[in-house]
Amino acid sequence: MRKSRIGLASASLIAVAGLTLAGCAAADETATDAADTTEEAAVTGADTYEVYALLPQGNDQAYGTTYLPPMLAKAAELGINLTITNSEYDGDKQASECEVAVAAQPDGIILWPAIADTIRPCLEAAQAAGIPVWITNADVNPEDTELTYGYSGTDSYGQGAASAEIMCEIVDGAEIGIIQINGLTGNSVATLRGNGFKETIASNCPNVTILAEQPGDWVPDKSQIAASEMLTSVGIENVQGMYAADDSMIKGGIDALKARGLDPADFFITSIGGTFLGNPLVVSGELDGTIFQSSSWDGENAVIGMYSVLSGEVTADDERVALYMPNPKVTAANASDAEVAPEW
Amino acid sequence: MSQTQTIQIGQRETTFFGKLRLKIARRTEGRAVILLAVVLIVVSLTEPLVFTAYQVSLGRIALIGLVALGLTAVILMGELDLSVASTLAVSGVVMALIPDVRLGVVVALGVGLLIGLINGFFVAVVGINSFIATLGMLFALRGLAFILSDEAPVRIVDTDAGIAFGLALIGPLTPRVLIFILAFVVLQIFVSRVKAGREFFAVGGNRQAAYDAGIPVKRRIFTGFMISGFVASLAGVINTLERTAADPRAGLTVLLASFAAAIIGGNYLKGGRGSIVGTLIGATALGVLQVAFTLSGVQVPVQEIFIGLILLLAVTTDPANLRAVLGSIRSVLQGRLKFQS
Amino acid sequence: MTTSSPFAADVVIEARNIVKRFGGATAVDDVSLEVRVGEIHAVVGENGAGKSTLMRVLAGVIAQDGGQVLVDGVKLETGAKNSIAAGISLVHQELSLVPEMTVAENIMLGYAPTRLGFTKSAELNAIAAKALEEIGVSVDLNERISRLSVALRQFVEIARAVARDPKVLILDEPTATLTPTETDYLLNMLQRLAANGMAIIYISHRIPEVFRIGNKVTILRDGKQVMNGNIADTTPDNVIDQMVGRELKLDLQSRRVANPGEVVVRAIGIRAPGVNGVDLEVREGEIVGLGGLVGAGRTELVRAIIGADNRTAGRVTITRKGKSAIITTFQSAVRNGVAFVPEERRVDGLALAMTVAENITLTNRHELSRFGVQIRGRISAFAQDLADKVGLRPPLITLEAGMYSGGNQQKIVIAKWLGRRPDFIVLDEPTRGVDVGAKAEIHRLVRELAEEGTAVLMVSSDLPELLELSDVIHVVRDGTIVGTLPASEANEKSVMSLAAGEKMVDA
Amino acid sequence: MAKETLTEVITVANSGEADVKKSRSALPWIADNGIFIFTALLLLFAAVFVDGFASLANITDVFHRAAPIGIVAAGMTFVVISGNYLDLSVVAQVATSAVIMLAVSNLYGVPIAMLAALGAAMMYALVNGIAVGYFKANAVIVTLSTTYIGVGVLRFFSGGSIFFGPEDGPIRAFGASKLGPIPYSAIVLIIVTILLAFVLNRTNFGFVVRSFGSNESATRLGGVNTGLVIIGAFFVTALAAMVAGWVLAAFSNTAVSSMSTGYDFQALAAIIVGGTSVFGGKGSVFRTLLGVIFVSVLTNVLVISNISFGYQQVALGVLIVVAVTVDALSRKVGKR
Repeated sequence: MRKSRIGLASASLIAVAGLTLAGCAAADETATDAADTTEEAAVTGADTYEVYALLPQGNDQAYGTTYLPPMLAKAAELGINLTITNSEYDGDKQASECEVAVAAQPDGIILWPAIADTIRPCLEAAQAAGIPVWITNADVNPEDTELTYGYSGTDSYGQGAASAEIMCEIVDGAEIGIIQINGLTGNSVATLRGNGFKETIASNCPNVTILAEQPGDWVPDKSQIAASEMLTSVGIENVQGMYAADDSMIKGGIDALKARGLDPADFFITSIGGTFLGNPLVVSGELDGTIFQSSSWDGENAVIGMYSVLSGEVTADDERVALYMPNPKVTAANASDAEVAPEW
Repeated sequence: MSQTQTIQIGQRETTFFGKLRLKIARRTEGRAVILLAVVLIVVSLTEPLVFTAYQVSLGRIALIGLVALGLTAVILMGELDLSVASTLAVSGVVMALIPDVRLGVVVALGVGLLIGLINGFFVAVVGINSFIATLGMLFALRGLAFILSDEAPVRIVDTDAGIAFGLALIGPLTPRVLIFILAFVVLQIFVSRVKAGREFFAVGGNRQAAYDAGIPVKRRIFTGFMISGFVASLAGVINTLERTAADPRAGLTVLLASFAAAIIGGNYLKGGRGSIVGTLIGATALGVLQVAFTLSGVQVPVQEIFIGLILLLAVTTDPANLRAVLGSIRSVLQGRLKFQS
Repeated sequence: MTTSSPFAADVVIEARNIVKRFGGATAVDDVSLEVRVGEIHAVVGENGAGKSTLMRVLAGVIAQDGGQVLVDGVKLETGAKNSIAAGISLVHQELSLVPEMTVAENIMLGYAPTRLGFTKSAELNAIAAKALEEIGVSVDLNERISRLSVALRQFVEIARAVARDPKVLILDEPTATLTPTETDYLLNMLQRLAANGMAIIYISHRIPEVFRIGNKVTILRDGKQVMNGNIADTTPDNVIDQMVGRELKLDLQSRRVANPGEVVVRAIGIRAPGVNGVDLEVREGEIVGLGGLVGAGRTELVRAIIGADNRTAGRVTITRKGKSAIITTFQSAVRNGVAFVPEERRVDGLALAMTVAENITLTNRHELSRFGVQIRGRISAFAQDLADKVGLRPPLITLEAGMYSGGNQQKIVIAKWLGRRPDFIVLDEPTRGVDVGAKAEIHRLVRELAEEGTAVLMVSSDLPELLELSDVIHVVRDGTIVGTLPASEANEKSVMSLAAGEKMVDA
Repeated sequence: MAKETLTEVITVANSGEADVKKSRSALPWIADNGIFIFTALLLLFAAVFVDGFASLANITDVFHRAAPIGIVAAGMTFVVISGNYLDLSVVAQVATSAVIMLAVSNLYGVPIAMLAALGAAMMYALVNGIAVGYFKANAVIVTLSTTYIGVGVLRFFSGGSIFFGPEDGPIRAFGASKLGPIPYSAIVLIIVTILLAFVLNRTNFGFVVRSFGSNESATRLGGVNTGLVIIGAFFVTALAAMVAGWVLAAFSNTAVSSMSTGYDFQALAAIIVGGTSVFGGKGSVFRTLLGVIFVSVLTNVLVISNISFGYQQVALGVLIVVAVTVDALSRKVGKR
């Protein structure tokens, strides 16, 4: 009796849940896009290049979700058949995927290192097998560059530095204390951005002191708590500024200020991203500046770079190509301009 | 008169097939074998490369399987070790921090043994449920890995040694694969031929009986945890060498994967039932599947759904469970149908 | 009746003034006994009289708080290894075998012969085979215990004890799970072993067995030694009186006259693992007894009837107050007024860690709640009432069930069902491992139930009990009913001959 | 009477297995009441020695930390007490609920979103419950596999994209509102705790859950449909996870598939620190609340003392081990 009732109720609710997920999909076309384009690429059989793209993230994270579609589109356009893997930032998993890719003997490998330090063996294996490797998004360590044909993407360290530059600029010599919200502990991008910011602050404007730093794990809620607690620990009166390694975290940080009845506009706040979360904050003046990072530029140029190698434009003996993504500083001045309009 | 009287226990099989049937009936890896067969057939049709590039597949199997082997030793005794992934990370970091590679390896493996010792102490001596004790270690050791590594990957000093380590040693087999095979053989012999190993089944199957029979249960538990700790650190060392760097976040996907392998391999979490062979088969099935996924570039979410379904299938189709469910369904129907007719 | 020891030899094992306490409670209080070569020393006493504790001390499993144990005049140190070394083997009350290990490995558990740590399987099998041969049991050495029937595992257990070729063999209730034939077989075996020079300490509730094979007897009561002497110098009645410490009227009063009413339970074509097509009826106010050997499928049968275990075929209907319902799952059985006192009290009967009140609440929760919310006041009154009714000693419903002795635990199990005023109650070995006093009270309760019109179905391996209580006895063999005896025709001989099949009657 | 009781207890003691609760050691008492004392001591210590801990703003932060985990843990207590270790799939459940809440409410409004989340929770409860309750499969592995499946499905549909609600929406309003220093999320936590405590201690369902955890077979042979009990336990957990997801979504007004990482073991840690036994049968929802408060305060203290993440993890690990060690030792002392 009770059993059947539960069964009935659940049956009716499963339908609703189905509808929900449909809702999610609708709210976020990109995921499905990605799937479609993969198939397209797959069917354009004949004279296409076979390329493996070894990425540490995909549709499981915000950036990857907007990185993939342009990449796939460009690949289809250039007649490149992409096989994409996602190691979820597990170095061992990516290394193993690299072995698989090398064994598959593709025309080329696009590599986004999960952990730069652990990638050399993969590069050597690829070189030994005569497979050209193009690095995307996050570059390998200097000593490993000679094993790769080129790089396109951001300079995570540079982004941190740029964000620091904005900070120094707006602070303009005043003696202030700030708090720093980092990405997921141990994550290489998090580390690079963090160091880039810290060291630039130290060199360019020693008048700014970083009073405390805690991880916000890339998500707003954890960042808000961490920020609020740092305010407590260093004493709110000593804090005039805040830096977060990405927009969704700075959103949390700003909410932490609001929650204490403080006006973010009175604080010096910078971050990195230029996302649909960050830019509105810049426009509204709560966020003083962020560093725009174009996921679509990133995705497209990975393929373009690879293509330049496949088509023979770039050869092994050429100087290593490095396409650095323009990282425009987004401030109240240009936040609403078209070219830095939020795309992810 | 009683002397002449004898009582017959259990069935006697004389024919060859009878004996064979009995042997099979006594094994626990049935479902794992079936799964493996299915996976192999499907993969051979869709991604034959998995087999042509078998050394790669072997590498992946070794990656998943090594930790799982150690874990099995603990599971056989009805205990759990959640700390293996963190152990892997810590020992990796420790090794990378030590300039001299040889010394590093030794110390790292020592760390693994020490962790096993600590787990064993809490479980056997203090008497904490291993699930909880190792849960604590899971957090503590992960934290330790971050502290030691200053929250960033640590490169080993002698990277060339690392690179060399990653290359094939005998034929197409890399040291990782060879070590994995070695570990399998040693553990298999240990639990099937060595007295102490056999007694793992007693500790897991009927602990009171083991005590009463004078089996040093505590020592066995220590042994088990030290095996899993050692093997986990071994995996940490291998990864660190092959990657030329140690990541404090390493092994995030290892814990779940190795559990999956052990379970699919027919190991019974309450202990006393299972086998190292089963774990090997489970790991092989998972490894081949993952390589196939990678080759065909299936989205990670889809892969996760696949693995999840297989795992769910594996636990729900435990013969005993299945018989119970089918039985109860049938008995319910039985009553009703007969009643109406 | 008793045979005095063939050897006039020395003491093998001697206990001097053994004292053992648990917490503040004294379990064994100044007990001394000695056993000589070739002697069978019986230890009897009510449940919780301290027998098992004393045995654990003698076997060196637990340390005594006072006194000492001497083996061949040498003090025995605690520890399983030591006692094995000293030549003592203990056959436990609970089966202590490892399910997934082979028969041979179980027999040699803990001291398999090794070379450099590796098991020498050939030698291991040889020793195991010899032990099995010695007790006259034939079995595939490589069979997994998990694939053997429960009743027969006991023999592997004994084979293990014998395989250690001990000086002293201690058996704790070895016949509890055995059939009369098997028991008889075991007793012969023990006498044989004794004759070959083994000193045997034998614990049992079954006085006749004691008198059949024992040379000496020790009687314990509340941990104290109330008698230690030659069997020859005493009588069964005397022993029982000493055990309970009071003149106990053994339930030999004439059986109640039964006047069964309508059929309450009708089971047709019941099939299940170990049950091959059984039809059965139980009437209102009738006590139906199921006789037979252990492993004959009685437990399987009753569990299949009430849906406690799955049945592969068959239909069971229960008719109460004109309305009949069909029993499929155990829940449906309980909903239709069925009560079940299972064989494995500690496993299936009680949540030992929960209080008496909670255990009673379990079966009566619907009556003790409104809209699924429990009514605390009503619960305690309800539980206390039942505890008193079944004569729980002490009647403390806030005590954990696990704190009580076997007999009292069984009373709690019965109490939790009495609360439902069942129309049909199934009792599986209701007095196994229960002391004589509690046994009498349980019998009283069963009778009362029948008087009140409850249909009773009882499985019992205790023949006197079966004969005394049942209005009709079905004898089960190989999963089928091989004969039905009305009370008038039922007696030990008739039941046994049916149960064992002709060829074994002489055994 | 008293004397008779004693003799009875003695005879009980003789039967060996019975353990007589007689001991002069303080340990058992500490094990039973430790969490109360230690929580009190920790609060006292923090209030006195840690600057800013006592500030209202910080108390709010502690509540913010405690709320989502606490709600999950309160629900998961049912699974733990039923003797099934834990429900790993809460990670997937919380994220699913949060994403559905924002994604769907943006399209169809909050009520539909709530229904949809409820539907998802229902499915988790059914799959976990049927597999564990009727197939008798091990809960750890079952919920591990449903985590794989759940996270997979969620990511497949939502990708990693961050969903967020309108700044002036009701969800935002709820997330930002406070009663004095107490955020609404914490009030939800308290309500959930009281509600579930009542269910566990006073209702038949709660009773059979405890009984099942204490002795499965005896409970089944008491006429209980144990399969339903397990489904029920997982359903309570799923509902709690769902509510936690809402609270989490409302707190930051954003939802992303990765936001509940680590909730599984963090919740279990809180339950254990609270003193609920993983062997099943014994425990309470209030203990879990205390455990959550203890862990949250500890983490908060470490953060505002600017202790790095690594040390925070070590502290949590050590805390778990210490908590169970005290419990285990006390049980040993009790035995003697």
